[in-house]
This record gives sequence, structure tokens and C-alpha cells, in this order.
Amino acid sequence: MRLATPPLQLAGLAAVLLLLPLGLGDYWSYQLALYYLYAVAALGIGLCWGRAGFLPLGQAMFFGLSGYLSGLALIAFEGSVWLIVLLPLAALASGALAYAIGTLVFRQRGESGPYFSMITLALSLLAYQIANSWDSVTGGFNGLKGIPGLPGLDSFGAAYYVAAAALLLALALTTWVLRAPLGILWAALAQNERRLVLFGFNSNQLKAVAFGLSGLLAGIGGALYAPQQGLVTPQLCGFLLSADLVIWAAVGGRGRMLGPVLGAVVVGALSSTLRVRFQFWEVLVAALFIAVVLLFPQGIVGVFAPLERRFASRRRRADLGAPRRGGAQDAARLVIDGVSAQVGEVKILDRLSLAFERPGIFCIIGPNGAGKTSTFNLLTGELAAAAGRVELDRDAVTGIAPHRIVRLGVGRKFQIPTVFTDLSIADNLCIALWSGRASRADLLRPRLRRWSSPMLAELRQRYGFLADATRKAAELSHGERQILELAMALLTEPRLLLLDEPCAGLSPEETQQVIEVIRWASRRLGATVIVIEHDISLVKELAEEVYVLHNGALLAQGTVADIQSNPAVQAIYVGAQK
Amino acid sequence: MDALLVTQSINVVYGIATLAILALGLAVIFGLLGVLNLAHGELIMLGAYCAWVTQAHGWPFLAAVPLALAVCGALGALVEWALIRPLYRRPFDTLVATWGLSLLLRKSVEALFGLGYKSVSMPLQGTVRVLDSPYPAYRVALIVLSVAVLAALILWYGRSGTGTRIKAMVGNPELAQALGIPVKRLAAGTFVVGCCLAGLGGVMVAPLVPVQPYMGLDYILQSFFVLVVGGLGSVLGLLSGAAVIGGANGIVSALFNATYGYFTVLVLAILFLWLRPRGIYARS
Amino acid sequence: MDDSKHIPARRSVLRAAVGAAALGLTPGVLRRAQAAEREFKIGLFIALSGPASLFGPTQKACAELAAAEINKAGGIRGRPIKLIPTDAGGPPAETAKSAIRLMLEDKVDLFIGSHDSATREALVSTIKGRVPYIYTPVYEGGECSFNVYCLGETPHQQVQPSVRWMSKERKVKSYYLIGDDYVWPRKSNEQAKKYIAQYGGKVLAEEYVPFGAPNKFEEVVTRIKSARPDAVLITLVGADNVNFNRTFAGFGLDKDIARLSLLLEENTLHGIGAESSANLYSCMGYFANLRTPANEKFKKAYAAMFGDKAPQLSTIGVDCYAGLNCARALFGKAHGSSAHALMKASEGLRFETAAGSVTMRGRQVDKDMYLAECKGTEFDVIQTFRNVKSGTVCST
Amino acid sequence: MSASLLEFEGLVGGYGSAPVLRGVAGAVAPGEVLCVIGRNGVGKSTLMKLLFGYLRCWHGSILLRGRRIEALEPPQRWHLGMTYSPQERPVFDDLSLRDNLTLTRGRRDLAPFAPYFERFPILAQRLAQHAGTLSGGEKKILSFVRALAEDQPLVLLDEPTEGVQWENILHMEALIERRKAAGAAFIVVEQNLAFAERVADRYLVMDQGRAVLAGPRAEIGREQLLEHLHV
Repeated sequence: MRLATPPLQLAGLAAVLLLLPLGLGDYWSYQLALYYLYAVAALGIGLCWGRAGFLPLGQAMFFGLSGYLSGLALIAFEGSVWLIVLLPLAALASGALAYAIGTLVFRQRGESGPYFSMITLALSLLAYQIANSWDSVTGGFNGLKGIPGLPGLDSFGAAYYVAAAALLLALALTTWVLRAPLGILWAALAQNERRLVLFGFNSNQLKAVAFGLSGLLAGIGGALYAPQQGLVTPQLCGFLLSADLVIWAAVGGRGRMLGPVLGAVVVGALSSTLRVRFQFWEVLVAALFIAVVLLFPQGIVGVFAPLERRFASRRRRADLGAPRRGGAQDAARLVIDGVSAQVGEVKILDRLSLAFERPGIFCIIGPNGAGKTSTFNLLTGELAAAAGRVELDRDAVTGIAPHRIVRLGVGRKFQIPTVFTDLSIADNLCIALWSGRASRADLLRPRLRRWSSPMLAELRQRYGFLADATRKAAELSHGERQILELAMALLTEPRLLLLDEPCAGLSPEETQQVIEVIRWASRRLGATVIVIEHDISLVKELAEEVYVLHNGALLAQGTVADIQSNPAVQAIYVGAQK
Repeated sequence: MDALLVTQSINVVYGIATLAILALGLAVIFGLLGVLNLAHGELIMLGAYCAWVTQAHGWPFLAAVPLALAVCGALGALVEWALIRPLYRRPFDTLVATWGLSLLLRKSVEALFGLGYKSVSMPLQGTVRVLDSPYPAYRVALIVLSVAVLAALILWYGRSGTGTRIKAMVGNPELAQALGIPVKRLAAGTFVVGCCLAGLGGVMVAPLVPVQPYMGLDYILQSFFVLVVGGLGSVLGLLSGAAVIGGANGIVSALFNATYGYFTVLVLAILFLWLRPRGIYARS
Repeated sequence: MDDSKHIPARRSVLRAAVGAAALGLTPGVLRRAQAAEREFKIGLFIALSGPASLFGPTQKACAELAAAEINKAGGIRGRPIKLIPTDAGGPPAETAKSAIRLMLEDKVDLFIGSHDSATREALVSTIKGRVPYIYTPVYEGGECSFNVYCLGETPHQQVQPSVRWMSKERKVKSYYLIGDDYVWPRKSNEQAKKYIAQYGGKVLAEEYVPFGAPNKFEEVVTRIKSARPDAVLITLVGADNVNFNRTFAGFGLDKDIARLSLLLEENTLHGIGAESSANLYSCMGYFANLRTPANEKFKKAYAAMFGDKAPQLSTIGVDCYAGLNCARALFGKAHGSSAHALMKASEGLRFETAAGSVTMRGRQVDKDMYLAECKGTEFDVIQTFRNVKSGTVCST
Repeated sequence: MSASLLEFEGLVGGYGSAPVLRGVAGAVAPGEVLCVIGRNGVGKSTLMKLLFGYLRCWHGSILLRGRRIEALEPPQRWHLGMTYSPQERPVFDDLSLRDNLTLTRGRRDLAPFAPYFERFPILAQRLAQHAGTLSGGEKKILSFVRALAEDQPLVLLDEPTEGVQWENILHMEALIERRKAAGAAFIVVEQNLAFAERVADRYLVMDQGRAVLAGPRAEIGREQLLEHLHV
């Protein structure tokens, strides 16, 4: 899905928002102003849920927090210029809190499923009770009253433009972030977190940032709500507003930027119009809501997705050269020394020792359950070693987080191609390019999506389809996906490249192409390439040296010829016999 | 003082028992099927209304049980077919859809019976002496009944063929199919049973609480917390969860006040969700 | 700040039209915008959604009854009343929003509200006195905002006479205070503690439960049991009130400990049920089976208008009846409709409520209060306290 | 071939967008063992999943006793007389051995298992134990016994000998013979050539998603097999 809205559309929207009040009376301006603020908060939910793939259920907590803070500030410093600083600070406080919560929860176990949602929900209930009980500060149940409006801006018209401006700001902010690498990484994260980690990105931090940003957006809404309404009550932190925000995001369409906004304004306005007309308006809202979840998971806006694609720009802007990846450049020296590991009851690595001290292509073969893929998992830090140690360039890497190990220059390709199917080919390739090259600040620069590297150019030469910018990875054939993922693995310019059955499920022609690429890449990168392969004919073509694993240990090692003449190897392939 | 201590301890036990019985339905639906059913509270509410309806017709209290089972069972079957199955393996969408459902149920009941509090009179009046201090008879009965129901469930789930098949389905659905177990139908059945248990819980608490359309909201979160704290997929988990949540709430409320009790529950829930998501008694 | 003043009506109509078109609404908006200025429009805030909407039907019915009577008698300043019932059961911001609509689009002449205090605060800070606002239900007292008039029972009115009666007649020496944790119970208990001390009683404990949380009362009741008070003063509301009293009786305390509840009306009592209502008292400004001529007359008219399907009468509902009568008297007495004229006129204003006629002093109401003992699910009024002061006096 | 119990042809299928089988045909008759042989990733397990209905086949037909079954769910296929022992997660880890064995039976008595317990006494000793506590090989044995003891006319075994000690492999062979004698048909995916050579009546050799060699054991020698296993 193309989630980001180009600046042009944003400008158009701005024009609409500016002109709307002329068409509507003050009341509608006022009403819209309120829902714009809710929309800003709902936008944050769309960001987390539709983009980064986790659902916050307690956003009202952040809305309320900054609501109270800005309310207190407005009362304490009525009319002072300091408000220009204090109100943004109130919004930032919510963002900071969200980021802190996100960091804590995600770091724990990367939990971002329903349990995370439950945590945020429980937190908002807590916030509600605190706001309710802490009379001295919050004014208790009756709320914080007598909050003055923004100096000189408290007429309905002015209030409308303040809210509209906030909404546009929020939209601009999200547009920008979603078009920047950060947004792409979030989308990738939602599709296949593990894969992203193996490109060297700290997925938990990415999620925390998303949550923090959603908190900031809710904060902006709350900070302006206080002066607009002149009153902040505990309900503002409570469950019902949280639920409403989610409903609006879902109905409007969480996946696209305008979705939550549309949801908040349309559904919000609809229900407030209905509530005066007939008693059971909530039934309609609930029904509409269930219907959308069942029939249009992408919400109202999702219905227009096809149009959106039609207008998607096909032209590719001029490439920018990506910097060289940092750190050591020479081939990695890898030593696995007496490593044992097990999953549950089963021992999958049994005092395994391997060493790859020079660049070149090495093959690992062995029957099922020999521990081949487990060895790769061990190298990328996903499988914890119970005993023994793993050294990369003489440094122990046992017990280091996967994304850190990858940043040392380890690239990996899975047996089943795991590209980010919902992203365009270009974005897939970019993610690989950013790996190990992009700084944190870089992740906010949209132009990084035009990055290219000499290797990418050459790969595009070899495989035309890689140059097709807008085509989605989902539309690729199995073979093309294998190639794409291989290309992605190569673009990180790793010093240690791990390929797990790169030719699985490929036609003979495709297989030949892949073989060539691997040879070419190993020469070009001067890297250590380790390939898991069953097809001895391919092993013959590729490997300088072959390692045979059996029952989690090294059974034999040598040239293909040695291996084939080795009776022990024969035995395990032909079958157990005495 | 001594009598106070005794009664307060019974209160804690009572709190745990009610929590367990009210969370039971969700324990089946969320614990076994992994379905986040936010309409659980409304099923309890329906059960309670069944109790009131039977009373309004002058039928005996126990007549509410079959009625509740029928109502909640039928509803459960419908919901499973219309909402749960299409959204299988889409936890967030299930969450959101069942929230919509709960809204729908609340308003429908409101349309049917109005918002007024319905009071269901106690089937058992007066008090009985427990450890020679008087305690309300019906509450004692409820404790006993909860224990009985849970015990029965442990036995049935542990011994019966169906219980074993459910375990098999939960543990390894693919293999279960290889043994000819109709996983889809079994899952649907399990969901319906969960709904019926929720309804049963509603009947049991009906005489103790104000019966009105919004009552479900009080139970849904508590039930989730109980399961999360206790750990999914086992009656033991359910009990330990109820023990921690109900116990903490009861003890803190007894020692300090209800506000602190409520805070404790929320904080406990958050800590478990965060630090020990598999709960006290995690399924292997 | 309301710039629609400065532009000719035609254009504002035009705007409304465009607006309506833009939002695809029925021309209803349009018609309301150009509606005849003759009607005396009252924005009536009552709970149509949410838990409080339990009172909605009664509130609406009583307001309609009053409107019918007044219109029959020539309306307010010769203008027929038009009620615009509006939901106040949602979040305060929603209600405030409706208030803006009523001011800008419907150009209402008056607001009458029956809802919780948080919503009142929201309305007060939205209306800012531009339109008179009559707040009818029982509340915590002390509301003195510009151009706002309160009719409901205040803690002072409920507590002072009832506590005195309890101490004198029931020889109650020790009290246990239990309430929901928000402003009304706390204010009420402040008053209670004052008078309990004054009449030589003592407060054994003051306890609050979280407002809006799933509360259970076994622990509280057990504590009360061991504290052995002569009476419990209850400032719990709604479901909590029902829940507590059922638990209290369940533990068999109802025999020897009296209960005085400060927000106990017919609906709540039905929830508590006959088996749990022994030894339970309520002190309010109105009970459905009050035997005053005014109430007999009121109930006859009510029944005549709504038949036997009429929603249950209770204090919170019938206060809306008083609200409209108050409006009529106020506009009848005042010269002009300016806030100052109205506030000036309000002092000493007399008007009819369902229970009888009352006097407004300092924009609050001095009224007769009634103490009732629960008999099953009925109230038996056992004592009347004449013309009790509200205890709040606002500038006029 | 006319008497075949199960026939399949032109099978194409796989995961998501990736075709793993690119047109496979074969058949097995009562009292016959069909061994499916090939390297990893050539589609052997995928074939089994297609035959038992876990994966929908994109093209091709599967006939059981002449009846088309490719539209049926796995449980329905079981009720038509097929059973299956998967390569991965072959048992219910959180059930006892007894429950694992008696799950599909109304009664829980173990009489029918006597001949199996003779060969694998370890199962009889650990009946009360959770299957999760067994080693990989022991799980395979448990799953194997469960599948055979169901007395279904058609048994699908995916790598039954993986991680199993060789003397137990011999027991497996004997038990398969016993069921063959009773007229049961088997489709066995196997990497262990020695085992395959002893139990197979027919071979189906696969490479890159296609059947590259098929026929009676007598006609296909080890060299040909090894050539396709590339060892």
C-alpha cells in the first residue's frame, strides 16, 4: 500500500480546511475544530496500528496528560508569552512518556501483540483513576476548570484555525516521517520483524519511536483541547475516548494517513448529529464499525486504494550515491568453537567446531536435523549457545543482540524467500542499502529512498526487474523473490554472507543465474560466503571446501571429492546400518 | 477484631471464587482458543438478565440456568460463525470487532429492558455461621458452587475424550486433523461452551449485584487480568490468577481502602503483562 | 467573540445552507436557522445516553408537562415555549459542543440542565453567562457562576435536618461515612461532619471507593460491622449505592444499623430491592408518593398527559418541571433579558415545584425537605422540614 | 494400476506464491509401499501435505478408490481411510503417551497396541508420561505406532526413521510388513536409502518439484537413486 500522501495532496487539503468555515456556520467550525484535535490523536493510532503493526488501546492517557499539563500552564501563566514554549512542552511530555513506556515494554521481549494493547489499556484506566482522585492538582471529577483560551485566539473562528493548523502540522509531520526511511522500516517491521532485525535494525527501538510519536500526536491534540474547551476532565484519560479513537482509526482506515482523520471527523460528527436524533444511535455506530472490520479491513479510505495506485508516480528520481558501509571491510574471520545448543529437550548443536579463516565460498551439507540452519541462527545471534564460543574477527559474539552482530557485516538469506511483500521493489532494495549505512538522523531523510550503490547498479544490469521502482514485491514470481532477497543480502555488502539453500524451488535456468551471481558477488565483495546446499552438483560448482554436519556436529570436511569418497558421509546418506 | 479477621479472610476467598467463576468463560475462549473476546462481560450481563427474567415470570431461580445456557449458547454459535471465524488469527481485528459487539449487546438489552436496575432476590436468605462468625448464606453457597464447577471442569477436561481432543487441537491443530478431529467444529463448540459458562457466571452473581446493561464493563477487564496473571490454558492458571488479583484486591481493600485495592489490581496486571506475560502457571 | 452577530441574517442563513449542503444534512438545519423568533426556545440538557439516561425519560416527560401547562397559560412573555432536548449523557466536551450549537444555530433563550457536575462545569465555561442557565438536580452546592441558577438540593439542605433528626429521634450517636470518591460526596461529608459534631455525635470513619471502578463492598461492610456505628451515612451513587445496600443487608447489618442515603430515589430503591431496604432512610426535596396538595395535583396532570406507561417519577426527573416554572417566573418578573436583570429578579423569586412552592435566594433555592423511610420498594415520608436554607448564597 | 487405492496426477502446489510441486503423478495399491525419494527441498513433504489436504493443490487430481478427494479437508480424508504421520511435530507434546495413542478411539484400552508394545516396550513403560519429554526419535516411533495402529487402509509416513536408532528401524520395517500383509497401503517419504530399499515396493524419485523416476523396486537400482540424491 502507498501510505504516504504527497505534499501536493496535503496542500490541497490545507486549502479545503481553510475555506471550510466560510461554508459552514460557527457551530460547525467549532464542532470540526474539536474533531480535528481528536483526529490528530487518531492519526497516532493509525501510525502504530496501520503502519508499525501494533495497536495502542490507551491513547486517551496521553491526550489527557498533555490536556492537564497545558491547562495548568494556561492557568498559571495566563496570557504570558511563555505559553509559546509551555504548550509544546506539554505535548512533548506525552510523547516522552509514550516513548519511555514503549522502550520499557518493547525492550522486555519485543512484545507488540495484544498484550501490549492490554498494557496501554490498563495504564489509561490507572490514569483515569489518578486524575479522578488527585483533586488538589486535577480538580478531581469536576475537572480542571476556568482554563483561559489561547491569548487573542479564543473566538470560534480563531479556535478553528488553530485546530486546523494543528491537524495540518500533524499530517505534514506524519507524511514526512512515513515517506522517510523510518516509515518504510515500520511497514517492513509489521510484515516481518525478524527479517528487518537481520538487516541490522533495532526493531524494538523503531517500535518505541512509533509509539512515542503517536503519544506526541495525542499530546498535541490534548494541549490544544484544554484552551479550546476551557475544561479538562478525567474522562479525557479514560477508556471510552481511547476506544473511540481506535474506532475512528479503524473505520476511517488505519493504513492510510487520511483514514483516521476522516474517521474522527465523519464518524465523530455523525454520532454527535445522531445522538440528538435518536436514542440508539450507538447501535448504528457499532454496526457500521463491525461491518467495516469484517468487510473493509482497510477502512473507508481503503475502498479508494485502487485509484490511489493509478495516480502513483512511476518515474524514478535521480539516484543518490550511498556512502560506503562503516566498519572493517576485509573478509570476516569466523570461528565456532565447541558450541552446544538445544531447544527444549532436543540437542540441536553438539560441540560443533568450524572455522572459516579466509574469503571464498564454503558449503555446508548434511541430512535433515543435522543443524545446518541452526548454525546460521547461532551466527546471527538468534540461537543462544549453551556451551562454547563464536568468534568474529577474534571477538566473541556469543550473547550479542542479532541486529548488532549483523552490523558487524553479516548478511543472511533465508531458505524461503522473505522479502517485504507489501513494499515496492525499490523500497526493499533501499532497506538493504540503509543497513549499516544510514545513521539514526538519516532515517528521517526521505531522499535516502533514492540511494543507490555501484553494486545495485550492476544487479539492475543483470536483473531488469530490479529497476522497476513501483512494482510491489508481492507481484514477483518465486524465482524473482529468491533473486530479490539475494540481491538484498548482497547490497548490505557483508563480510560474512550466509545463504540458506539459495536455489530452493528454482528452475534449472534460474538456478544457473543464482550460481553466477553468488560467484560474482564473492569475488566482488571478497567476503566469506557460506552456503547451505543439498544439491551436490551445485556444491561442486560453488564450493572450495565442503563441511558435512551430522547430529549437530562436524562429521567431515574437505573438497567435494574427499567428501564423496568418505564412507561415513556415504553412510549417513545411504542410511543407518551396521 | 478476631471475628473481623475471620470475615475479612472469607471475603478474600469469596472474592477469589467469584472472580474465578466470572473469568471461567473467558478462560475457555481466550485461554484455549486465543480469541480476545471483549464481549465477555456482556455475556455475563445476559446471564444475569436471564436470572431476572425467570424471577419476573415467577419461575424458580434454578430455571435461569437452562435459559442462560440456551441464550448465551445460541448467541455464541452465531457470533463464532459471523465474527470470530472470519477474523481467525487477526487478534487486533477480533479485539475491535468484539468491542463493537459488546456495544451492540449493551444497547440491545437497553432497548429491551431499559436502563433501570433490576434486582434479583436472593435464592438463599439470611446468614450461616462459618468458623462461628455469620456470613451471608448465598455467598457461602456461591463459594461452594464455584469450587464444585471448577472441580468438575478439571475432571472433565482431564479425563473425558472431548477434553483430550480439545487439548490436542490446542497443542497441535495440524496433527489433530491428521487424526480426523474436525478442528473447526471443535473450536466452534469450545467457543459456545465458553459463552455458556459466562452466562452461568452471570446467573450466579445476579442476586448480588445491580443488574443493568452496563454491568458487563465491570467484569471484562478483571477477567482478562485474571487470565494474564494466572497463565492461559489451564484451570490451575485461572485459579492462581483469581487468587492473585482477587486476593490482592481483597487484602489491600481490607487493610487500607477500596481505592488502593483497585490501584493494586491495575498495577499488578500491568506488571504481569509486561514482565511475566505467560503468567504464574504457564502452559508447557 | 460570536461574530455571527455582526452579519445580516440573510448571509448567516446562506452560510447555514451552504454548510448543510456541504455536510449533506437534512434541510432541518436550514429551517431551524430561519425559525420564527416568536418561540421561546429552551435548550434542555438531559441524559439521553450513558448510565445516567436512566433518568432521561422522566426528565423529558416532566419538562414537557411543564411546557404544556405554561403554554396553555400564555407561555413565557407571551411566547410559546419550544423545548430542544439535548443529550448530556456523553462526555462533557460533547455536551458543551451541543450548547454552542443551541446558542449559534437555534439561538436559544435559556438553558435548563439536569446532569452531573463535570458537565455543568463544561457548560458554564462554554456558555459564559451569555444565556441564562438553570441547573436543576441535587448537587454539591457552591455554584455561583454568572447568570447561573441552581434549584437542586444542596448538602446543607439534605444533611442538616436529617442528621439532626437522626440524632434527636433515633438517638444516633456514631456515624460511619461511605461514599464514592468525587466532589459531591466529599462536600456532603464536610457538612455532615460539621452537624454530627454539632448534635453531639461522632464520626467513626470516613471512607471512599473509586468512582467508576468495578466496586465490591464485602470488605467495607465487614469493617462497618466491626466498627458498630449507630448509623451509616451513604453518599454512594447509582450502581454502587445499590450494590452497597444489597451487600449491607446480605451481611445482616440492616437489623441494627440505620442507613441514611443522600442520593436515594425511586429507581435506585427498586435496584436495592425490598429484602435489602429495611432501616434505610433518604432525605430529598421530592418523593413520588409525597402527600402534598401540589404533588397530588402534579401527579394527576402527569398521569393525564402520559397515561400509565409514564416513566417513574423521582426527584432528579421532576426538578425539570421546577426548572421550567422557575424560568417562567424569572422572565415574568425581570425587566428585559439581560443577565443583570435576571439575576436581580431571581432574588426572592417564588415558583412552583412538583412538591410545592419554593423561594429563590442568592440564585439557590430554599425549599421544604422530606425524610422518608423505605418500606419495601416504597418511600414512606415520615418527616417534613420546612423551608430549609440552601447554605449557598450567590451575588445577585 | 487399475487396482490402485490412491492415484494422483499432475499435482501442482506450494506455499503462497511459490510452486514447490510442478506436476507429480503416482499411485499406490493395497498391500503396497510407495517410497518417495529425493533431496531436501524437492517437494516430498509438500506432496504429502497435498495428498492429505493441508495444502490445496492448484492443479491435478487425487483419487481415493476412484473418488476425487482434492476438495476435502484433512479430517474428511481421515474418515475415508487415510492417516498421516508428519515429519515435524509428530506427536501431541502436552498429552500423555496413552492419550496420544487412544485419542481417536472411543475406548482407552490398550489391547490393540500389544503387538507394537512388543517391539517398542519403552512406550508401554512410559504411558503416563507427557510425549513432550520424549526424544526426537522416540516421538517418531510414537507417531509411527499411532498411525499404524489406527488400522487405516492408507498410511502416509513422512520421514518415519529420522533420528530413530537402527534396531528400532528394523522393528518399524517388520510392523510395516505386518500391516501390508493385512492389505494396508503406505506412502513413505524417506531419506534413509537402506530403509527405503527394504520396505519399498515402488519408488517415486523427485527432483525440483517433478517426478524424475518411478517404478517397481526391482527396476531401479541403488546407483540410479544415488545419482538423484547426488551423493
